[in-house]
Amino acid sequence: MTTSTVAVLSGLILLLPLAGALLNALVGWRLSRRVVNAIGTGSILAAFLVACVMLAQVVGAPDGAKSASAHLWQWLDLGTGGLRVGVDVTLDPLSAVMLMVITGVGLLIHVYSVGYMEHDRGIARFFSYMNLFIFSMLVLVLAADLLILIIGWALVALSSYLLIGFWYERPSAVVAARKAFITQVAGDVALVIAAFLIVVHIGTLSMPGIFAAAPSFASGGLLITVVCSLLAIGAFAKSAQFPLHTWLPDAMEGPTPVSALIHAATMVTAGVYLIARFHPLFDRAPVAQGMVACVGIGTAVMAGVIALSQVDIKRVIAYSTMSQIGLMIFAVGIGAYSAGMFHLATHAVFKALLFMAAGNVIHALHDEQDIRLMGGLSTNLRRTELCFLSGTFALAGIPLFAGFFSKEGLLGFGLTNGPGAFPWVLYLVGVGINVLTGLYAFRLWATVFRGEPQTARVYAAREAPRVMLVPVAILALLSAFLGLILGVWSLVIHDNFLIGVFARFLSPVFTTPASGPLAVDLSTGTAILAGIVGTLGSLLGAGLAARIWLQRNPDPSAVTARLPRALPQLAYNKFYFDEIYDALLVRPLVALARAARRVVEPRFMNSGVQTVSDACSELGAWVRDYQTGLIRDYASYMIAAAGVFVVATLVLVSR
Amino acid sequence: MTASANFPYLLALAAFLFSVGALGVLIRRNPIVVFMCIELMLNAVNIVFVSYGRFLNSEEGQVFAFMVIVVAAAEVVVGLALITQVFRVGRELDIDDLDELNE
Amino acid sequence: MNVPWLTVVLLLPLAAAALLQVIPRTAVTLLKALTVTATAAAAAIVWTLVATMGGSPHSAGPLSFHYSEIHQWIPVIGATYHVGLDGISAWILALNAGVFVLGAILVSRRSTDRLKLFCGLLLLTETMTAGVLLSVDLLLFYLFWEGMLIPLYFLLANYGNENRGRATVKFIVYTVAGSLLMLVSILSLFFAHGVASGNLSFDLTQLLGGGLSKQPLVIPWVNITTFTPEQWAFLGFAAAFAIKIPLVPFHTWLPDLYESAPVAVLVFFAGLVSKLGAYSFIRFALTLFPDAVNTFKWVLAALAVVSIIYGALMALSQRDIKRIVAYSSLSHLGFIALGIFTLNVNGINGAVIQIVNHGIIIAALFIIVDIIEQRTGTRDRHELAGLERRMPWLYAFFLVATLAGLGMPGMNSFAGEFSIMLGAFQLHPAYAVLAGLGVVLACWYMLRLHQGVMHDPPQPRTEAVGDIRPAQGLVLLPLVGLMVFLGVFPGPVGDVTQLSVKQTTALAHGYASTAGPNFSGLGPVSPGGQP
Amino acid sequence: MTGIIWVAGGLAALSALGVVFSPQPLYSALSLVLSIGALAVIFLVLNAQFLFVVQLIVYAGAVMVLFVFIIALLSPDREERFRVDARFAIGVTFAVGVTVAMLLAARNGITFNGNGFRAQQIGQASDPYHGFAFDQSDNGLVNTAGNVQSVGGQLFTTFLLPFEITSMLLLVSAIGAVYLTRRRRDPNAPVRRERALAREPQLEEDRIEVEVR
Repeated sequence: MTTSTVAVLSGLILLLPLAGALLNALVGWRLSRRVVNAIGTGSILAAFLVACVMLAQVVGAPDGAKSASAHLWQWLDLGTGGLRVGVDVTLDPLSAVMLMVITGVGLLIHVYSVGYMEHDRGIARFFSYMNLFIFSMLVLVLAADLLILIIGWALVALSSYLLIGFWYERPSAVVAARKAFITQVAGDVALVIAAFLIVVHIGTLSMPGIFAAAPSFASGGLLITVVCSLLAIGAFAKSAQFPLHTWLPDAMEGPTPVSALIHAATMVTAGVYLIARFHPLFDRAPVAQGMVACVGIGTAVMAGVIALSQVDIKRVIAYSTMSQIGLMIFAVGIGAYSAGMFHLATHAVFKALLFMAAGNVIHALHDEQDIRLMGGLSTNLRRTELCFLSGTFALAGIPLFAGFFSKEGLLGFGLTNGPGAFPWVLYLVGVGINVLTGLYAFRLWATVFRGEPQTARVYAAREAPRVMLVPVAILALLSAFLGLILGVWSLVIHDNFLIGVFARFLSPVFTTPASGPLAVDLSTGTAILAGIVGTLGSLLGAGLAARIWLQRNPDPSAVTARLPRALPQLAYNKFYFDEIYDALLVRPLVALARAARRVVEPRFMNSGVQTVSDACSELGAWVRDYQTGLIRDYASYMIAAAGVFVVATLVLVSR
Repeated sequence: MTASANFPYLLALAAFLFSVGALGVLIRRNPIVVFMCIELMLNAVNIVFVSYGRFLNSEEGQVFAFMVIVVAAAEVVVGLALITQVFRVGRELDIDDLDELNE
Repeated sequence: MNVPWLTVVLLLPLAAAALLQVIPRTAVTLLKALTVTATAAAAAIVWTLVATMGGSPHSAGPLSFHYSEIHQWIPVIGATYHVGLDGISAWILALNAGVFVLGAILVSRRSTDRLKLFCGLLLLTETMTAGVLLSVDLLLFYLFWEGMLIPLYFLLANYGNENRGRATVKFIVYTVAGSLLMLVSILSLFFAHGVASGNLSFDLTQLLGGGLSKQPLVIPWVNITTFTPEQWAFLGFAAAFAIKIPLVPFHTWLPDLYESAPVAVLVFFAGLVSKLGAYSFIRFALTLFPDAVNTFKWVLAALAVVSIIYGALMALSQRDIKRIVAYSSLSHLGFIALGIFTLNVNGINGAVIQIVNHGIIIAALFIIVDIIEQRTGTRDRHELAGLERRMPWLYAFFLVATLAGLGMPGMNSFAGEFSIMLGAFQLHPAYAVLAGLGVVLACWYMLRLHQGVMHDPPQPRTEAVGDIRPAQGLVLLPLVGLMVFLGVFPGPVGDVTQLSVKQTTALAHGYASTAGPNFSGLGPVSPGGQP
Repeated sequence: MTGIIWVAGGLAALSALGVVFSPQPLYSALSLVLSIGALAVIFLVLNAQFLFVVQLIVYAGAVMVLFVFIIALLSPDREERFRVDARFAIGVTFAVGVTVAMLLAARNGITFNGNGFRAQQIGQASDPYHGFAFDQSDNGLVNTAGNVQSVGGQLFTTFLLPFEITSMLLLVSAIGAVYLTRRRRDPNAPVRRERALAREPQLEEDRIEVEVR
């Protein structure tokens, strides 16, 4: 794997989606729908093939040379003492995994979109934005310079903004898009400031340079803690973690393929990627790591609770995404980078699956999203239900589905290597999350597909066309068997059954000895116990859900009645975060801006000038009184002045 | 007492004539008299020129005084012409009535 | 052949303006063609000069230039015709040439009364602004600096909406007040140098050593210690430049003027003239008064940060889309000023880069706002909505301009703002953090502007408008293209500026070496991170 | 010599007061004639024969005749007594102050050393006029500086240009006086611009005729 190979392949994989985006943006409006579709999906297909080649390159590379960088061009060079940034790309196992996730899932979603957006007039625009997103995401994961990473980081926010607001005549979509973008820009600023700290401290933004110089940070010192906290804030904004999570549910205003691609599979997991990528820094900042882990698991719990209470099908999945990303963030927070990345990959598969299956449902019901108005869809949407079920099983962590491997893997690592004195506390919370996940995952399935149809439209629902079913089916197969295949493979090579192959593949990146879930071995009793308990938790949740919602006439209120009255209320209103932010941030700023316009500008800013001009007018009015127009008056002024002058001269002369 | 001893007194005389002329400009209302007072002031200046020329042993003082006389003559010609015109329009010969400058 | 290109650049528009006078006012096409040709020719020369300059400055000395010309002008007082082009002025001069071409094209697309007068004044303004950018002699600089106001006054007072009179007078009075203070400073510098060295000169390169006392002035009898003469002189310069940039609280001329001015004037007024204050700060104030600059940098940087946030807040509270853009300009100029007062390589380079970038962005934004106003007849944000469906091409251009305006990474302004904020961070992290708040606010108001105009269901006024004409698209296309291009390849700008910025930074620290910048954190780094 | 100066000076001063304070313009004019004549005498004493003549011819001869002629022509009224107001106060203060100050200065001595005035410290002035450069002028240089030939020489060599300009000035003022005092054909006619407008078509026709020819 040579530098030039990396340069060529990276250039190719970046240019393909970009070319697709530009082509569709500039001439898409003149092309037929078929051509537009071909450009949109074809560019991603090509990118996927290139990604496969790149994966093959990484796999084929000898041990110890699994990572290579290439310098494309110099972005900015301000000379000695100044900023130097090169447009560098890097290819290593970590970016290869991300490439496969992005282009693979992205390709399926693009194909799916052909069907889903069939009747939309803005198809060229849609594919242009989608390709732009793939391009941005690839920039993000390929970047070998923090600044280039930030550019990709912001570009994905941009494409997310564009796609959330895709239906631009819908005011709620417009507002949601802006909210998402501004929140992420706040995260960008945190990232930028982290970059400043890094560049001031070690003089470079090049990521290999940063990682090489990481030991120059005092371990656990204030500086590294601040840097990592800022990086984490950037990650939280992108990954919709508390307290910057409120944009994600609103982002469901976008078309469903967008939710599947951006707000489930790829972009929102970029935060996980960021922390994993910067693990050499995080490893030296235990406080920041602990913070990340706590925020991750806290968000997971919170989002799980909210997911239980929502009634919009996409919002339920959105909150489940938030919850699952919370788990990944937790994982990378405790140093289980491989486990986090593995969950990222499996989650990308099954969550995209869930979204697309939900998209099928929405499509069949003509844009109905309220699950209270569904029910009994399994008769008409048999295949969709099967696929959905595969995703639900994976999400809930039912054994041998993909999610089981990744989730139990990271929870087991948390038990043995978790931070602080009581890692088992976090583990128990994790088991609780498993219960919650089982509950909301099966609740969704049960309310949508089982029970009595709630509206007449359900009877008229028709199964989605093949172009929408095939990608869903592929993902369903993946989510059913991906984990199993890798697990069997792991057993063959005598490694950890849960994530052995995956962790081994990533081990060149996460070289730090303590990390790497290789340390978790199923042969130890604790880990076995952990896996069993965790699985039992998932099953418990699933069982409870079945118990509650699989009755002929499910009555969830019977359950909620037993809870404290405030809890369902709080959960349904998403813990009032939107309202709190509105009151604490938005309103004061708007009031401040209004005060600036109404008070500060006229009273203070203009008053200075006004005072001067008024004084000049006053002076003029005063002088005007002496301008009588009488020559003798003028002469008397002149003579008086001359007299003063004479006297002054004489006084000075006589001194 | 030589002539040179009178020099400061000549300056004092010039100052007196000048200031009395200025006083006249200020207090007289008849423009013709005001013109005379101005002539008085010009003459005062001429004294200064001439006496300095005399005591610095130079002709330039006289030359300047000559110029002053010529200018004064020109000024009187134009000024008196103006006065006759003002009078012809039917105005009082009162300088305080001429306040068109006070717009 | 040794052509005095800088003089050619200065004289070409002037000659064209003179030539215009012999063309009858009815020959509209000829007038327009001549104006466009002259500005385009000047632009071609400037761009060629800039593109081929590269490398280190030719002349020696602490402040050296790539191209320079020097001739006697008024020998009695040592005033010279000394013009020079270095890395700092190069790209700004290129911007200058560009925005005037744009202005010439825009006016030729608009049926204006008194076109001949307009074209003549436009060309005259170009000579003056180019003179400001090229002057090395302080007296020459002052001449151009003030001379610039004459054509600008007639342009602003004769063309534009009904509020223009008041706004123009405000601007002129404000600017002249500042300039007079600067004149006093120039003269005090001139005399102090004359006394100290025995020869009279207004030449910047001669005056670098200073000569103004660094002892605090004490007011007699009351014994109050005030600033040193050097500091007073610096404040005189600072007043002129701060008004021109403008910094809060000297900004009140800006929104009114931008609101009333016609777009053909705005492209070069907002695009370039307001940046001359920033440029002159770098060229003159930083090099002539290193001690004073180091004393006042905290205050000035704080003012710059206040400008950033205040401008953003004001933009947030406006309904008139043109005023939003005007206040956004105030906010962004705050960024440029912040970069200057960091006094380090990153900040000043960022400021120069950002001057160029912002000139491009603001010109595009004003053109777009003007198109919207023409099409819909209103500038009220509340009456505008849903233009995206009607004007997809304008939407695309506006989108790129908006993103560039809010400092989107990948767009041109990011390179500048990142460098500026890095410089500010090196000065003090608080400045960078507050500037970051400005970025978030910028994102808010720019997106709200763009979305409000483009998205949501159409309003009555926006129901039946058509998309931009191809000619308008051709005007916007190079601007938008540059925004993207300079975002992806900011390197060329940085390569040219950084050598000269190094000189200026060294001069700005020349007399305060103990308080010099901490370069230790930014050691040389091998390009292209190797694993 | 000194005596002549004092007598003439006193006469000039007194008649100057007469100019200012006589209620009748004609008396003022006559006082001015007297004053001018006294000054002419002083000029003569100061060795300025040329100016003496010019003073008499131009002032007493021409200017004062003009004054008297105008007074006779216009026969202005006797002026009422002037008011004692701010202007009067300023004028009197100025006159008294300047005169007294100059007299005191003259009494205590002013030196002129070629660079400017320097008043001697009062009391230290044992020889208040020491250092006057013009003492030597009493010793034979009188005839070289100030006589008619030398003044004429100066006027036509060094000061030729100012002299010519002065002559132009006189010419211009003469023309100006003629223009100003010229009698309008119709004093009740509207202002001149309208008349000019009314005449314009004629001019136009004239021009056409010229072209036809």
